[in-house]
Amino acid sequence: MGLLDYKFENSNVFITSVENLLNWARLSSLFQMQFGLACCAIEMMAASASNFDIMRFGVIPRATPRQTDVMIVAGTVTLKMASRIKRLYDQMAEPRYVISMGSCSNCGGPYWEHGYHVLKGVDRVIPVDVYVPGCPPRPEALLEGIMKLQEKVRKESLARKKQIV
Amino acid sequence: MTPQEIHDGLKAKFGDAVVEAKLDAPQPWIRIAPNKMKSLCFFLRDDASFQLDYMMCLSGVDYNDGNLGVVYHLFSMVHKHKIVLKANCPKDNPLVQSVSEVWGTANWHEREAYDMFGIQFDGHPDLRRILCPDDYPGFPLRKDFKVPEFYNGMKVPY
Amino acid sequence: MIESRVLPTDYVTEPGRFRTSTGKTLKTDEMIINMGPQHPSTHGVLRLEIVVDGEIVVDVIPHIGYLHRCFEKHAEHMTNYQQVIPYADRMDYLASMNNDWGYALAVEKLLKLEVPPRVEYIRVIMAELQRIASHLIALGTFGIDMGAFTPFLWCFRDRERILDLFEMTCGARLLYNYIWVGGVSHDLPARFVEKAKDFCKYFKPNIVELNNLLTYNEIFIKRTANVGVLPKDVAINYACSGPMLRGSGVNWDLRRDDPYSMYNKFEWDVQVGKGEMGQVGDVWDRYIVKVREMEQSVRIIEQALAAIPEGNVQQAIPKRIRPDHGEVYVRTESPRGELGFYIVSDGSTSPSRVKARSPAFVNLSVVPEIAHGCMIADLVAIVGSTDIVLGEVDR
Amino acid sequence: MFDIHYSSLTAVQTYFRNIWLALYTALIGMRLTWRHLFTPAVTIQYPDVKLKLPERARNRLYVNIDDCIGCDQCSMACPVDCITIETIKGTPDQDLGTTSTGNKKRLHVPVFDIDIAKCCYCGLCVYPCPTECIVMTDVYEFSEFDRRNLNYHYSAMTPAEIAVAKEKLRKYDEEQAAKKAAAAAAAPKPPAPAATATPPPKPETPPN
Amino acid sequence: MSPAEFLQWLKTPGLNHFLILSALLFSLGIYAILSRRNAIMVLMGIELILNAANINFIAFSRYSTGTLDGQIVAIFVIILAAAEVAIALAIVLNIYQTFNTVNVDEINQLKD
Amino acid sequence: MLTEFGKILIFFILGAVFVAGGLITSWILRPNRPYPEKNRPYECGEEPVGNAWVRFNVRFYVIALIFLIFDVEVVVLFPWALVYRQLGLFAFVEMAVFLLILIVGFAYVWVKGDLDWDKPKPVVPQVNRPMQTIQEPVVKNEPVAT
Amino acid sequence: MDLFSVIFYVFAVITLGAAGIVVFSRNIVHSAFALLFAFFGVAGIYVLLMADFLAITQLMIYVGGILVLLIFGVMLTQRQIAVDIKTGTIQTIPALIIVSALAGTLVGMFWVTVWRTSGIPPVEPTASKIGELLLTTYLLPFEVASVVLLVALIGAAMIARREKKA
Amino acid sequence: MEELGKTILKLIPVIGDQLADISVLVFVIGAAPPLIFILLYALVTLYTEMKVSAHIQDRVAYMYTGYHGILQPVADILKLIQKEDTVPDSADKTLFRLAPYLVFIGTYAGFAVIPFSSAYMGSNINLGVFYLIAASSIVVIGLLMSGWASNNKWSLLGAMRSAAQLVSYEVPTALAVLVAVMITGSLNLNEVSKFQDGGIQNWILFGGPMPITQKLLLLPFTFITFLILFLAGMAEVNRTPFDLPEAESELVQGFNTEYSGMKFAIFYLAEYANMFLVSAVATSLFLGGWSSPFGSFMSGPVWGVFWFVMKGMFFVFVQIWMRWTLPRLRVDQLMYTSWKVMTPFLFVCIFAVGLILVL
Ligand code: SF4
Ligand code: SF4
Ligand code: SF4
Repeated sequence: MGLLDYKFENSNVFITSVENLLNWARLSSLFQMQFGLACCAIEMMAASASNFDIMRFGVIPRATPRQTDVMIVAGTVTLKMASRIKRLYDQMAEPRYVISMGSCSNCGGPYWEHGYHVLKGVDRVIPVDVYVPGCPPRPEALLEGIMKLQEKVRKESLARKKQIV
Repeated sequence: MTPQEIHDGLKAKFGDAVVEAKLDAPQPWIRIAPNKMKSLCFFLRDDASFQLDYMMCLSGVDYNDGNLGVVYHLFSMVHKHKIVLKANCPKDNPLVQSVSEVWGTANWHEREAYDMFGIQFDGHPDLRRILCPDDYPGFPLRKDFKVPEFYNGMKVPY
Repeated sequence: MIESRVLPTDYVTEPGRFRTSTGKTLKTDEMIINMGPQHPSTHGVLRLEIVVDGEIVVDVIPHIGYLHRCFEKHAEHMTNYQQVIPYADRMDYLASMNNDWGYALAVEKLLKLEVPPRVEYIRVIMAELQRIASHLIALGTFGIDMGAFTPFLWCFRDRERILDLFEMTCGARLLYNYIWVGGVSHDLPARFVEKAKDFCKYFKPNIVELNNLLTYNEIFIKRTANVGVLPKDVAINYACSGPMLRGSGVNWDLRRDDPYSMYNKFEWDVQVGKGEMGQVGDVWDRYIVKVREMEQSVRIIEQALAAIPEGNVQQAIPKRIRPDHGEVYVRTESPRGELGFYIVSDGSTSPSRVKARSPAFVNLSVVPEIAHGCMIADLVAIVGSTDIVLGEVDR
Repeated sequence: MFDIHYSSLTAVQTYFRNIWLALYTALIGMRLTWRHLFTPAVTIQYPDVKLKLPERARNRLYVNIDDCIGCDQCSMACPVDCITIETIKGTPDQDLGTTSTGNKKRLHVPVFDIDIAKCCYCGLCVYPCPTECIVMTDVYEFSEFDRRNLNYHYSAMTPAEIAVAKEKLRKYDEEQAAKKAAAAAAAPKPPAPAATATPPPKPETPPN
Repeated sequence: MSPAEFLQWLKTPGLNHFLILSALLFSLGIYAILSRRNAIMVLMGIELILNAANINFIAFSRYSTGTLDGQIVAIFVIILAAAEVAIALAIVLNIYQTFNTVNVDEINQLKD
Repeated sequence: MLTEFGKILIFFILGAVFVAGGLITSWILRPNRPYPEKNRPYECGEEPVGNAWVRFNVRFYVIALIFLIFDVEVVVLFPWALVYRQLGLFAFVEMAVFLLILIVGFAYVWVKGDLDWDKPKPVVPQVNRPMQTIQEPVVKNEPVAT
Repeated sequence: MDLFSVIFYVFAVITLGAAGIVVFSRNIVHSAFALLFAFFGVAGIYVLLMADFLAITQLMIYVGGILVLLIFGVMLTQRQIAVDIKTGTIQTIPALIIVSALAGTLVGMFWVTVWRTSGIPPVEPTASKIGELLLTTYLLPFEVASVVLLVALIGAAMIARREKKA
Repeated sequence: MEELGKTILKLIPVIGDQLADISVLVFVIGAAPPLIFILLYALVTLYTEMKVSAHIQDRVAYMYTGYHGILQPVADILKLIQKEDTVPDSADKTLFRLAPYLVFIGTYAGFAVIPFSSAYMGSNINLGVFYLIAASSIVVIGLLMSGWASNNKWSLLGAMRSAAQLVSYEVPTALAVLVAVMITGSLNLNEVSKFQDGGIQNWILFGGPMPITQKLLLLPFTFITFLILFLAGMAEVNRTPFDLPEAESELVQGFNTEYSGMKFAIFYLAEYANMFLVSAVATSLFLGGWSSPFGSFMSGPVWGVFWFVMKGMFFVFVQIWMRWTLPRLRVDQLMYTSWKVMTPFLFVCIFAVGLILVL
């Protein structure tokens, strides 16, 4: 099923315009998984709070992975948590994206050297689309990350979609 | 009550369960035999003149000389006095009596000490790892702990 | 790549019968639900394994450690005492200033170091601002737990003002690395005092607004009063501290009763839960204590701002931190309660053992006790009222 | 009006009082939210409007490599160990120039990497730098699609230059060794140590 | 009846059709009562039967008497059905609490 | 009358058609890449313990039973309300009797506590010994002996 | 064949099919949910029989009340995992025989009998008529019904009430 | 047998003829406006809800899809359409797929008796509101089905809560409707609206078109009834403070936890449609429905639509406004409100209104 999925080798005008429309819809309505891990999550909350208001970009928090499009991994991924993150990612309905927010989820951050219980980068368990550096990144930096992701989504095409893990 | 009085009181009641004391340190401490901990602590909590009803902290320590230690910071909300208790145990047989019945808060602290140092608390109702996953290898805060190469299929070192 | 399915190790599953992770078997009507680690109301990555009978919570088993970041190990591995401070920041990320201060105080005590009065004043101001910021988050998220979303954003809006003050002082919004052993990293910037005064003026009416919107809302009161009652003696036995202990009616505040720094120079009152809407020690009491504490913090800040002396903030910073052999346990009142640092020094430049006694860890450990027989919604309220920060619980 | 204690009321009174209070407090709240509906928003519309950060803002690090003398102080101070510095001793015949603060440069810095993905923006590296060449800027927008791009290489030296410097050092060392050997052969008195050696950096870095 | 007649009959639904429908529904209900062990299933069967009866009442009221009496009776039937279900389910609940099962034959065995 | 109900039937059908149409459109456009992990039930990121299909303790069962009776009552009240203004006082008295009888029942279940959620009293924890009184309020600004 | 008969057959099929699922499904939850369609079908049949008020009453009481209650009952008493989800049947064969005999008899009877039919009365709304009838001709049963409901209410509450543990 | 088959074949064109009958087509067209209305209205309300909530909270919400984010709901729906549709392996797949149909149909069928104007009404059955209440019980079953079929504990809890809630609030809703019906003597919402035509003073909220003394006597009771109807209606559509079934902070997403993509969108749509349904019923019964508040000024079928939608949207707005103000009740308090506050009050109202009307 998914009649249009993987079905086109190369695009023509019609497909491109449909594609543009669909991409537009996807990029402007990124439901975010309500999910914070550590300090970065506070900045993520700050980003959705009044002063920065991430909802301006159409990012709405939803609690269940089934209804979300983007998982913002905000904070330190520990070994105990990694399998849960993987499971949550698995349970997200496609198309799905991952933003890794903050040094910790990028590569372990300050805990990269002695953190016996810290996963050194969330990209060891799930594929990451955008890395937002900072410790914690300012809310604006997260907004910029979202815009980067939107850029990426805009370039997606029906012909070649992101491969699943 | 001054630390000296506490020490004397304990000495009088429990005799050689009081192993050692350093009462002139900035924070005076008394070392207790690890297998007498529970009854002693009950006494400390319930005796009207001690009433150490508030356990501020319980920490495990690796002294790096083959000994592990447990340090109890006690405080009395009634009399406003403090005392530090210590219990030492050898690394190869780390067994200390649990005081989680005496102070409810000790329950989790002891689980943490078990998790980090592998100290066995005798009589603890539910001695499981608390911070690390159940199948985590080793006791991370011991000085001789080696970070495992892989945990559950995930590479641990950078 | 991680194996896709990590087998659950904590469960023994027989067909049709299940056991909780502590080994209790279920009775017929009960069912195990995992609340968290990804759940909107567990404030991070707490996992509560709850056994429910319909809507009634029979048993709660908290599982923590999903954010165990090895603070204590890092502290041992640093090359000097100063480097621990960024990690202490990250422990309780809602109250970094207080964490830094606690750690710095402990090291100063180890070094027997005196800090200049200006530094003390700055620290008090920062810590109290931080307390307000932290309580704002606690109250806001508690509002979300109760289903009211608006107070949360209003609280964040006010908190943003405090963060602006912090950012202009030390350049960071959340994790400051501002309070150092023996001093602070920067002196107050120009116009800080006025801005802080402005903030106090701005903030006071907002507390009233919050009260009108949430605190005295009848639905809210009915949701929180008489729920999750924590009696005084249990609170002490579990070594609860901070608003949790005060909510239970114990008149106890380390700032007053085990004073450090300048706190005994200021006029302020310790807020205690009085059971106005229900029993002493219920969720509403814990909540209102935080609200009133914010007012008191504003009072302290105003006094401190008025009295702040001039001076060099860095003169006492030691060039080389190398305490003697020894150990120290120092406790301070963080927004969540008694934050203790137990530091063992072996005479080298880095600590040989740092144990952080985090208030949230201890406060959380009493939750299973008070949650027996409540409803799922009450459980959310109880967890929300304990105001845990997982970074501090798990360290 | 809020402080009537509940226990002082009869059941019937409480019943009606509850209903009344529920409606009344709800209305108070609604009046409040109604007013807020018309207060201007506090939102800073980020990509269109950008907040001016205070001058102490701690965001991405910047290294003015021209001023760096390769003293390794910053790397020692970093709690995270995310600064990697390699140096090549300059030979006495080279003039590496002076920094803007007037310090004499004696080392080549062929590798000066900051893994900004690990950095925790604590600022501890900034204080000990003798030449104030490592600074925190107010740039915070540098997301990447690929993590490797976050490892910033500040060194300005090209591989060719590095090779040249290394070669020179090797030659110089050989010369020195030869000299030493010659001197040792010639006379029992020890030769004067080479003036190029920098004093080893102090192991700990007191802030400021 | 010839097939053509049968078809004709099929094409013009009238009283008989409704009655037959109700008969079939009734039989299904009876079957549920007879064959299912579960008390709640039995209750469902009873509901089907009552529905079948109601169809009869209303059909007669429509085609035969032409008054609303049948409907009134049906309303009473529905009222009684509701009362019956309330009581029956209360009993089932009670039985369940006592015997921890709602299977009729098991209850039979457990009774003594 | 039949046509009016016919219209309602069409509403039912149109509703179904709309849902089906939406789902079919979505079926054309959406990707579908299920794999076992994706299709495991969600439980906050944990592996669910057991199954949701257990004997669920419906706490408000008694209330639901009561509801059924009141539902019936409401149903018979509707025709009454329709003709109420034509029949006048007579109808009022009759209905008052009907209602009052039921209100008696309502009062009965209220008093008996059947309208409450079946909820046990929360257990207030206790310490394993009587607590000596805490001295309070502590005298202000008096440092504690260390 | 006109629309009336088409709709009749549609509803008949819905009713009987759903009732079939109710009776024969091995999964009691499916049975309970299938009951929804059975009740709905019957309501449709009522409409075809010009009993509009009854049709909606049927929906309201059967679907909104009885069915919900039945589903609660099922959820409360059944552990629907693994084997238990199936509800056992007993005496399938004898029951089938009895039932087919019964069905045959009834159907045959209905088929053969020629009922007295009056002219089909004009279509008109029934609700207010029913209201009048209830308050006049059927007043006594109506009031009795309220007593029945009262008894049912008190009885159900008393039986179902959980014994309050001391 | 042969003949039977032939006849069946013959039947088909007959049915075809019947279906092609112009009246059926008219019916279908007649049923379509509410659907279009629901879609448009959902878009508008989604947008309004977010914007209103944002401004209450001192922020701005959607900005970058069209002018001030006006196209955001369109994008949301387009996105949900292309979202993968996950069905858990352990779910009861048939029921899982069936549930959205029931929920939407139950809601949509309710729109059949809503008089958008004096000239348009899906179906003019004279049982109007009564039917509407009955139809909404299908939603209960749909929710129970979705919760049970998901085989997810949060869903089950959510479904149970919503069933309890809908069931409990059906009694107050019906009783409140009853009060209005007693006054108007009709269940048909169109008739009820007509009854109140002629200006604001004729609205039942203000006592209805009665002699002045009766009116004044009725006024407090109709007012209370209206309040209860509105609040009970809010409870029936799961809005804060009665949003327990999907209480995010407690039950994740409640009964639709496992639903994704289009199915979730349909639940969402049904919820929003229900919001309007409740407002519409309250409006028609107590605020004159499509009738203009200024007597004959600005009245007429077309204005009727305007007034009706305006009044409906006003209450939708009030619902939104309340949602972003109030915290949420607990499930036992919910029951308390329904059984111990609303129901007794309504009994009193029924008696009072009854007495006033006959005296
Ligand atoms: S990157 Fe920094 S702020 Fe973010 S979680 Fe890690 S330590 Fe905390
Ligand atoms: S800011 Fe801190 S973590 Fe980053 S490089 Fe400097 S010292 Fe290291
Ligand atoms: S401290 Fe400054 S001069 Fe020294 S290596 Fe670092 S950047 Fe270069």
